[in-house]
Amino acid sequence: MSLVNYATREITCKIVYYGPGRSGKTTNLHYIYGQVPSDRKGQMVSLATQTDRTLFFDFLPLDLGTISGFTTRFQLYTVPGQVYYQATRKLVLQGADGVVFVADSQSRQLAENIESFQDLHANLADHGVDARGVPLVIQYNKQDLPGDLILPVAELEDQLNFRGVPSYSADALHGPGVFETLRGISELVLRRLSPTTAGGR
Amino acid sequence: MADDIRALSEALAVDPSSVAFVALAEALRKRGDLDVAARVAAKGVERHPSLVDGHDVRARIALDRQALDEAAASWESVLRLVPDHRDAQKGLGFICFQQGRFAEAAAYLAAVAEQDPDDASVAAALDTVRAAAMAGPRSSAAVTAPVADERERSTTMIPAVEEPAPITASGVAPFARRATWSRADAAILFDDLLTDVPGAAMHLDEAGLVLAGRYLTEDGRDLAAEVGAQLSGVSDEATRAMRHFGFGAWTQIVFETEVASVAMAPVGQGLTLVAAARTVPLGFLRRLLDRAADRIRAWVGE
Amino acid sequence: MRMSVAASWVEAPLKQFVDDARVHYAVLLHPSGQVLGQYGFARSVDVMTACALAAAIDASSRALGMLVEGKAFPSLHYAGRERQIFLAEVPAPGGRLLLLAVFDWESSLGLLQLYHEEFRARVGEMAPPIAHNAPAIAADFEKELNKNLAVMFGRA
Amino acid sequence: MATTPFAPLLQSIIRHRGVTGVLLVGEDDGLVVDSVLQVGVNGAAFAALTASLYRKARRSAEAAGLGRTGYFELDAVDGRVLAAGKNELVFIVVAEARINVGLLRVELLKAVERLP
Repeated sequence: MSLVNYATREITCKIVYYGPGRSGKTTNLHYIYGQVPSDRKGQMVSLATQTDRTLFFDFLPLDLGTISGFTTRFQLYTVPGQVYYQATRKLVLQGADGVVFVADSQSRQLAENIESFQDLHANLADHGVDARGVPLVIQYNKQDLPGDLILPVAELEDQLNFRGVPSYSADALHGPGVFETLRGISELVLRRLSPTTAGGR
Repeated sequence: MADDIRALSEALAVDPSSVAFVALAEALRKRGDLDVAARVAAKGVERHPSLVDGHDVRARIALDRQALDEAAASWESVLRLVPDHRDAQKGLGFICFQQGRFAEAAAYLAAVAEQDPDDASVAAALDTVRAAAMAGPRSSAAVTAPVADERERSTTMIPAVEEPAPITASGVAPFARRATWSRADAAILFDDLLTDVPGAAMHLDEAGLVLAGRYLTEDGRDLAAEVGAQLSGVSDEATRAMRHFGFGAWTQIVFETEVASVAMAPVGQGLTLVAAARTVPLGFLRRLLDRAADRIRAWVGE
Repeated sequence: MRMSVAASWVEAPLKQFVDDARVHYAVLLHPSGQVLGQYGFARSVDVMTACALAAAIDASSRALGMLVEGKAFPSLHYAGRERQIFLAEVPAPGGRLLLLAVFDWESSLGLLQLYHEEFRARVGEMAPPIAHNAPAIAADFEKELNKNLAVMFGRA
Repeated sequence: MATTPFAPLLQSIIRHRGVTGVLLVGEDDGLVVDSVLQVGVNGAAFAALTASLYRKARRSAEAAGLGRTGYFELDAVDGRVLAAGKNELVFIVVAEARINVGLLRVELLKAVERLP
């Protein structure tokens, strides 16, 4: 549910980074946090365990500036990837305007990717949301790892992207693909508020 | 007023050498932002040392902050620039009176009266000062010259908890009961009600600023502004509570502390407040509050 | 007053609550963490953080309440050394909302509870049944989006 | 009805003519510890608001150098509220306007003295 304030011309959108444990969701937010000037961001909040795994969520508020005369703000969340944090994932997903699915490109993580992707759809359904109507992009992270450890993007596309949503290969630790992913989901989320597509989904 | 202040602030920001600081400081003073007003005025006077209005507004702000010496210094600056400046002479007359320097007070006020013999308020103030001069020095003079005789101390002394001391009543009223009061009587408006009571009385405006009366400590300091600011908050709380109590408007609050009993009542747009030593019966304190309320109504012309 | 609202109907009840309860901060939010109105915060990004955390507290305490008591806790109170936090549910025609308030000794838990009740009633009267998101963004917004993202990422 | 060890204290006050409620309240949180109220008296509101008033008066008086506040009274057109505190508790009496304030004040201060 994007919040649109017509009086003050402000828009606030919630974007959730979803994916299996250790796929790089928090790393995406850390990279963004590191790149964005301080006047455009709030404090990054991480509710993490002692081993640096996300316990509840990471949260990063961003001030995107003015778009079509609206002051536009994004709230970026991550969910904990580990299977046993299912309830928390569901809670964080509540009210999301867009989802970035961060897949781990390593071959041995394929099953976890598929399971997490299914989990995403199930949780959206539990919130009464048709997954096909939610802006979604997929990021194939860790594409910088040696070729023998990862699956090629084409194969990952076959396995995960049956909806044909925008997808990006990335190395979230060093930055490539992070910006493009955020740009991609931003565009989809904001497009829903534009006159040509509003109510169309 | 907020818009005026914003506009003046912006004007001053654009041109810091502008004399808009006078109007801005005055607007802030009226709004009760005395610290900010004082800073604005001080900076302005620094830039414009020969601007009479700058010194004048600075003096009035200092007076509102109960900084009598600072106010006097500013008005003395005004008089150096314009020797017959009436407001400065009036102000200095008031301050001298407050500080027990009755002869000097009378001299300043006489100078004003000479310029404008038709100003009834100045004439009344001059009467008050002369009557006080004839009655002898008041306790407030003890600030600079300690009074040896305990009986000569003010009637309006409440001991602080830290330094408990016996409260004494003076038999000397600074002036007799009168039917009319002038602006110059503000500080001493309730003194004659307190001749037989070890206590203090004051009236606060709706912003919690002292409009009349005083609260003298044993050593002669007037804590009316501090005490008033603290206690006026109780009145705000009461107003909020009444919406839920279904008791109609509140008429009086009384509370007893270790050393004093305090009673307050809403009068007009402000709050009248009396405090007395615990030895004063509560019933008498309520009567005193009623009389003080009547006095303030007469003074503001309600 | 440092107040901002995302929906105009929020302003009057929130202002009344702040005036009555004398709190330092007050935020009305959706359980998803989206702010509907706030008083006290200077930066919008700080409001968003407070909302995210409040929504998390609400979500976890509801789950905890269901676990230990079979029902969700209607409100939560945390008393710190200087400041206290009050988080409570506000039913609205369009669904449940949350009120987060931060206060000190100038107010009290009793006062917060009292004025929360009044706030609930006012929100119940004033909130619209469903929030409608009408078209807002111009069709060709991509250029501005790209430019702003580029500025954010230092690529401008 | 009062249900705590404070019940006898509350009962000793409620029996006076014109008294419509007696409450024992936490001074800091304004929550009711125990109370005896006539029908229609909003105990939670009297508790929270009177505790707040009492606290404000106490703090203001201390800040003004007047020491600890013992007794507090608010008079209104149609009623009165009396309060006195001890050990972070405030004893509150809600009454009609026409009561014997002197007697109630003494009874209230006695009851407060008996608080633990």
